[in-house]
Amino acid sequence: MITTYREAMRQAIRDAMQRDERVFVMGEDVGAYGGCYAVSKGLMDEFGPERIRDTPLSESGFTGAGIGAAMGGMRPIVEIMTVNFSLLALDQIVNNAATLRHMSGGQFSVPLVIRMATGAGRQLAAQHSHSLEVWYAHVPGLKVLAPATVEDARGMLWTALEDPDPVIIFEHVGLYNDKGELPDDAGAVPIDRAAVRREGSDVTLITYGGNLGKCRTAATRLEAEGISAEVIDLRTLRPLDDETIMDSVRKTHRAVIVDEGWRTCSLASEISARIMEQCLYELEAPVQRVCSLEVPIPYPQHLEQAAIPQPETIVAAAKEVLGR
Amino acid sequence: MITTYREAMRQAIRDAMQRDERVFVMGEDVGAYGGCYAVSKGLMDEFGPERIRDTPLSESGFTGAGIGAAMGGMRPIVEIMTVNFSLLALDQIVNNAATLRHMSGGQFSVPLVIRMATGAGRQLAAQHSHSLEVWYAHVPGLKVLAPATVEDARGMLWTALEDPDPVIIFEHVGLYNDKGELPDDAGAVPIDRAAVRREGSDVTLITYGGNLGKCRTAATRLEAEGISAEVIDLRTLRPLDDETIMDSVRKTHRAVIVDEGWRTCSLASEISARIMEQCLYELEAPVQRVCSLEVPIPYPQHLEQAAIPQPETIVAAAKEVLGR
Amino acid sequence: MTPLDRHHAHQLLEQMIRIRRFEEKSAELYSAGKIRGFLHLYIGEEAVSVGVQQSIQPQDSVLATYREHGHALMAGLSAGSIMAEMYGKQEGCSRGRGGSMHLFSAEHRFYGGNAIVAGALPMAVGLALADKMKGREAVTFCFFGEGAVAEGEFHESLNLAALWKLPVAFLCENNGYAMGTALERSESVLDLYKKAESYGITSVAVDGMNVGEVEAQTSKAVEAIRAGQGPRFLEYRTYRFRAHSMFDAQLYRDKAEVEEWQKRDPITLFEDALRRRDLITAAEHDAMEARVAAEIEEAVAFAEAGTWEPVERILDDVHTEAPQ
Amino acid sequence: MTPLDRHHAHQLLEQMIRIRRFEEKSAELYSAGKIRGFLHLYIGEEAVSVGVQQSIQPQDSVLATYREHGHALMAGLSAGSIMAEMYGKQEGCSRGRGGSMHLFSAEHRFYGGNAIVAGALPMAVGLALADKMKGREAVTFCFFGEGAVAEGEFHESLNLAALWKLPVAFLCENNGYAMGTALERSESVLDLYKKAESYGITSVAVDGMNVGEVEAQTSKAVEAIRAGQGPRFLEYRTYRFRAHSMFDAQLYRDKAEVEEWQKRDPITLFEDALRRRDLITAAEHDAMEARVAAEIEEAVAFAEAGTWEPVERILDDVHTEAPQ
Ligand SMILES: Cc1ncc(C[n+]2csc(CCOP(=O)(O)OP(=O)(O)O)c2C)c(N)n1
Ligand SMILES: Cc1ncc(C[n+]2csc(CCOP(=O)(O)OP(=O)(O)O)c2C)c(N)n1
Ligand SMILES: [Mg+2]
Ligand SMILES: [Mg+2]
Repeated sequence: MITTYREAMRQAIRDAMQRDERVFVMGEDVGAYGGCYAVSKGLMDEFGPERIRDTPLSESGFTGAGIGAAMGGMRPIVEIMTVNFSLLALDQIVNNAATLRHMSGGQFSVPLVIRMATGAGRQLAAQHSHSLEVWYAHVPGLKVLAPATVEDARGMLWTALEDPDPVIIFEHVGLYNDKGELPDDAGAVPIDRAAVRREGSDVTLITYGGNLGKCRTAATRLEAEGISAEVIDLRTLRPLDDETIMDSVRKTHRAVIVDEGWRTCSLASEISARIMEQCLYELEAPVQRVCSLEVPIPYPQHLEQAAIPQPETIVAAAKEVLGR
Repeated sequence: MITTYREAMRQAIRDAMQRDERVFVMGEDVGAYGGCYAVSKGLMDEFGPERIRDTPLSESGFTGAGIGAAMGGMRPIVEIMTVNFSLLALDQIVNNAATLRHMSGGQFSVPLVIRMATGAGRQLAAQHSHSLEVWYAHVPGLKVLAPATVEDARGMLWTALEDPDPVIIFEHVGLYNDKGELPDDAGAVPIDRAAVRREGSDVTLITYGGNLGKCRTAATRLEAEGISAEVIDLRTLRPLDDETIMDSVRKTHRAVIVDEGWRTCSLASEISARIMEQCLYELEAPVQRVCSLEVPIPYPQHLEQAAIPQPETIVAAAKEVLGR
Repeated sequence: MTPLDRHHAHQLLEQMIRIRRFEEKSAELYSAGKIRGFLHLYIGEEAVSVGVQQSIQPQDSVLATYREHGHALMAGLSAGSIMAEMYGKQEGCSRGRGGSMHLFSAEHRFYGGNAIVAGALPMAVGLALADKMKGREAVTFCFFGEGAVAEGEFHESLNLAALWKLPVAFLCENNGYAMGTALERSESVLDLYKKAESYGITSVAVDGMNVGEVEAQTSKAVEAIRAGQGPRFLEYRTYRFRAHSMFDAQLYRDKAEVEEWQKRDPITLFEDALRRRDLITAAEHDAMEARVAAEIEEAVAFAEAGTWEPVERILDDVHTEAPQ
Repeated sequence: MTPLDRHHAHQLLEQMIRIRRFEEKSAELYSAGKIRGFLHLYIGEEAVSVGVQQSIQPQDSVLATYREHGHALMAGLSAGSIMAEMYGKQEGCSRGRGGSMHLFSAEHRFYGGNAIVAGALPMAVGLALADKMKGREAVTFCFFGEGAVAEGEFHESLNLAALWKLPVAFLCENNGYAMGTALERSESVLDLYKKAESYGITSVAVDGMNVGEVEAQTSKAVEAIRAGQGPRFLEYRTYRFRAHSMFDAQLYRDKAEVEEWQKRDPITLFEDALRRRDLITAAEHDAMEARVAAEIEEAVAFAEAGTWEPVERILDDVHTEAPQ
């Protein structure tokens, strides 16, 4: 069945709600409005306003309420419209959700799933285009997922809901209309492994979320120039699957990391550091990072596109590591 | 004159207040209480409650008020007691302070200084021991300072206040009682260069803030074993002074980065990535990172100390990069 | 009414028509792909910004939300500079970098255009604090939607402003909905003035469809602020006739409700009142529309003729000096 | 008073003495270096937690702040497990990881011990939401200081609880100071109940030095909550006799003020009342003190005999399963 990323995500939520009555969705405009990116459209009619629960504009309040509800035996899916607004909820996520289990000596778990849209590319300007996955990936106690495909959109939520600990799911705004094939019996997917989305032998392109498509495009273009690129989709940003990354680098000896976050102190930096630590002697060239320019994302299309990774810049970086 | 880090910081504030009547201090308990780490003790009596302005518990509110006051022509020094509570103010810092100049096409500047305590080591447990400098260092539009010496405590604030853009100053809680020599005419210091705190030839230890002392101790111990360690104090975490770092690495060919932040996606990762990008062919061994364990910082002393960098772990990492 | 009143009434009407036509044109240009990103129309709410504007003096500051075309026009920004901004051209009021949600003008003390709900309130407090500390006789006008009342930043700001008796006019544009969430579904108490009163802030609810009423009540409140009585809170009861943004299917409200409110269209209401009292002739009205049409035509031409900021300048203004 | 009442009165008195003596001992042990980190004493405020406890049933949840020894003792945690926690021993109620600020007990539904001012309120809302959704008849008791009222999270939480008619008792311990900031210097309106009322939450101010009054008023409010009438807000007017924490020179208040309040010491007040009415004999009182002393001695012995969590287990409980 061909479906969109948005529909796959909606189906995943519907599924979870049917399977487990402890599951409910809570966030701004998830109900009557249908979700700011229309993910939960129709679900309030189906499940009622108690389980598809619209909240006031209070990111800290309802995220914290999600933590409490999780501790109280529910399985909340909190939707923070976008990562931009999650800045208002960070205290709850970092100081409560991420710490409670350890700091209580293992007595309390927080089986909470938080979904949020992320990324640039829709000309929403400086306050609405952040990619702050790296901040979350820094925090012990959290798991961080970035489904990049229809299948992962469909399956990761299931696995996340079965996790006894807090899981953050990032959905890139550029993905919702993406289409893909989904088996009729699509279900949970593992969240502990990165995926090799394309095999190749000359260079490894490492990415996640909304930039997978750009890496695929870049790989196709590279192929036309006789360069065989392997494409790795990290899928899970915390914990990182070092094995899949290093296996590939040991094969290609060259890597380019593509990350829409600002370059300095990015997730790309972490992966670069790990590759050096684990594969220094296998590297034929410095690992390259293709990230966003260090600028609040500007509104006009030509500047926004110049600020974020592009197939061209990925191709150029790949050629550079290949000395071409 | 021998003085403490705390007194140097207080003198820096007093100085700024005397020099420029637009300067004022605003934050929780900066006045009547004297500052949670006693930095501003006595200043309310000297300058009055308008200019040493106690605020209610409203991190977002008074940080945003600092932004507004800065745009309105004042030179506020906002004190957020500790980085732990700055999570509540991140929306204002990231979405307003850091973006306003660019997004307004250069029309508005935000000449705001935000000071906050950071770090672990005082057995304050999981919610009071964060080291989140790396989050701030990720954000374009901010400058991030970490004075590690009495001289920098005295001088960086001055330079920061002359900066037309927002500057964040991190003061490690372990430093306030540190003593050091300060010239009587101590004044502004540059904030665009890292400092070589100790020269050496075998390995470069790169650190900042509260971990400079541990690196110095480690260097002394290494010396006793015949290893000559160079110690670099980053001083400014954003923008990073690549030149000083790379000059040292080109000399020693080996580096260890010491950072109290959690390891994954740390400032250490960024520096490691940069060294690889700029000095790969000069490296004799993978760059090592000595960071905090990935755990909410535990309360008991033995566990807390085990969680954060120590002279022993630094020494061990240095030996490892030297193959000893 | 005296001749002066007649003139004044014509001005009020013309300004409302100006905003209305400007936005109708904007919607058209959005559909044509000339304007991108988010576009939030103010249609139906014009009486508020026009009525409030009558109290604003040159030394005053104004802050608004992403739904701020009307406020920007009223503050004195030219229609051309706003239109060019929405085109993303460098002749725009924010050099094209902000788009519809981030209009700025230092010249007009118009501090934006903020896309974070309640995000401007703390800044408004700070601007007023600066005015007070500098002894300037100025008022800060801060517009926000009723959705902001649920956010913590709203409360922190009101408390600070009241505690410090700052000259802020808190201007709540209550259009009944925050995106798709009706006020009844997001606040436990619908009398928003009660929130203000819990801070000791005198407040008043105003018919936001009646421009005369808006002008009168605002003027009274602002006089009190100018007299040093501290902040005031005004709730304007209004309605947006259009979708929240251009991506909104409006599933959350009935057409009938919209139609009911449209009977109280602020422009028609005021026009009818003037007609009934013979304060306007058909010719005068036609002349108005013609002037407005000419201005908008010119604005569009200006935007069309505008130029793109060169990509090489993308990093300008991240800092006041070029980034190091 | 009936014999039952007499028994009950004795219980109230003994519990207050228990908390008092426990904390006096804690202060001593802090000076002796046995307890580290922050220690916030509740001395002077015992009537609140003892009085409130009379309304708490086994199915109810309790959340508190860093000043929570009394609440934890009342919730049923043993003095030994709390003392061991403050020693940092693994026999402590949080396995030693939390210390004084982070007491937890799943068995007693005691959800901590939160060191972020207002940080527990959103969680309390969520716990109550879970109870409501699951159809459990339980009340969530959430204690916090008056300082929390200025934080945005307080407001977001009250609104959510009121909007959704959740069974939460918001229990504000108004001791007049947030660290060194007197309420008058941090709130524009000192009648905190007005905040609650602006959410439609019925509230009452209670003499927090009078345990009988605390019990009676709380019981009335909690009955209403149990009857499904939604949240209630109680403000207990009390005073802390000791410093904010062990690092506080108390520059912000006069000794005379402290002495004035000490005349209303809740323990002395209640004891005197019982004596006057011949409800307690000197022998009974001595027996109480003896029982309490024995319990505390045992608690200290338990803590002393406790063991350190092995360093190798430091990463346990970051996740429910071992981190990958
Ligand atoms: C902190 C934050 N959360 C969520 C959003 C997404 N959002 C944009 S506008 C809006 C509704 C705001 O409603 P209201 O304040 O009533 O203003 P109106 O749009 O009605 O003028 C929401 C939820 C946001 N911009 N900021
Ligand atoms: C969000 C946050 N800001 C600041 C602090 C530092 N701090 C700890 S306790 C405290 C005062 C709180 O006062 P109150 O709420 O009245 O409680 P009390 O200590 O009087 O019991 C402050 C400012 C904190 N823990 N959390
Ligand atoms: Mg609205
Ligand atoms: Mg208090």
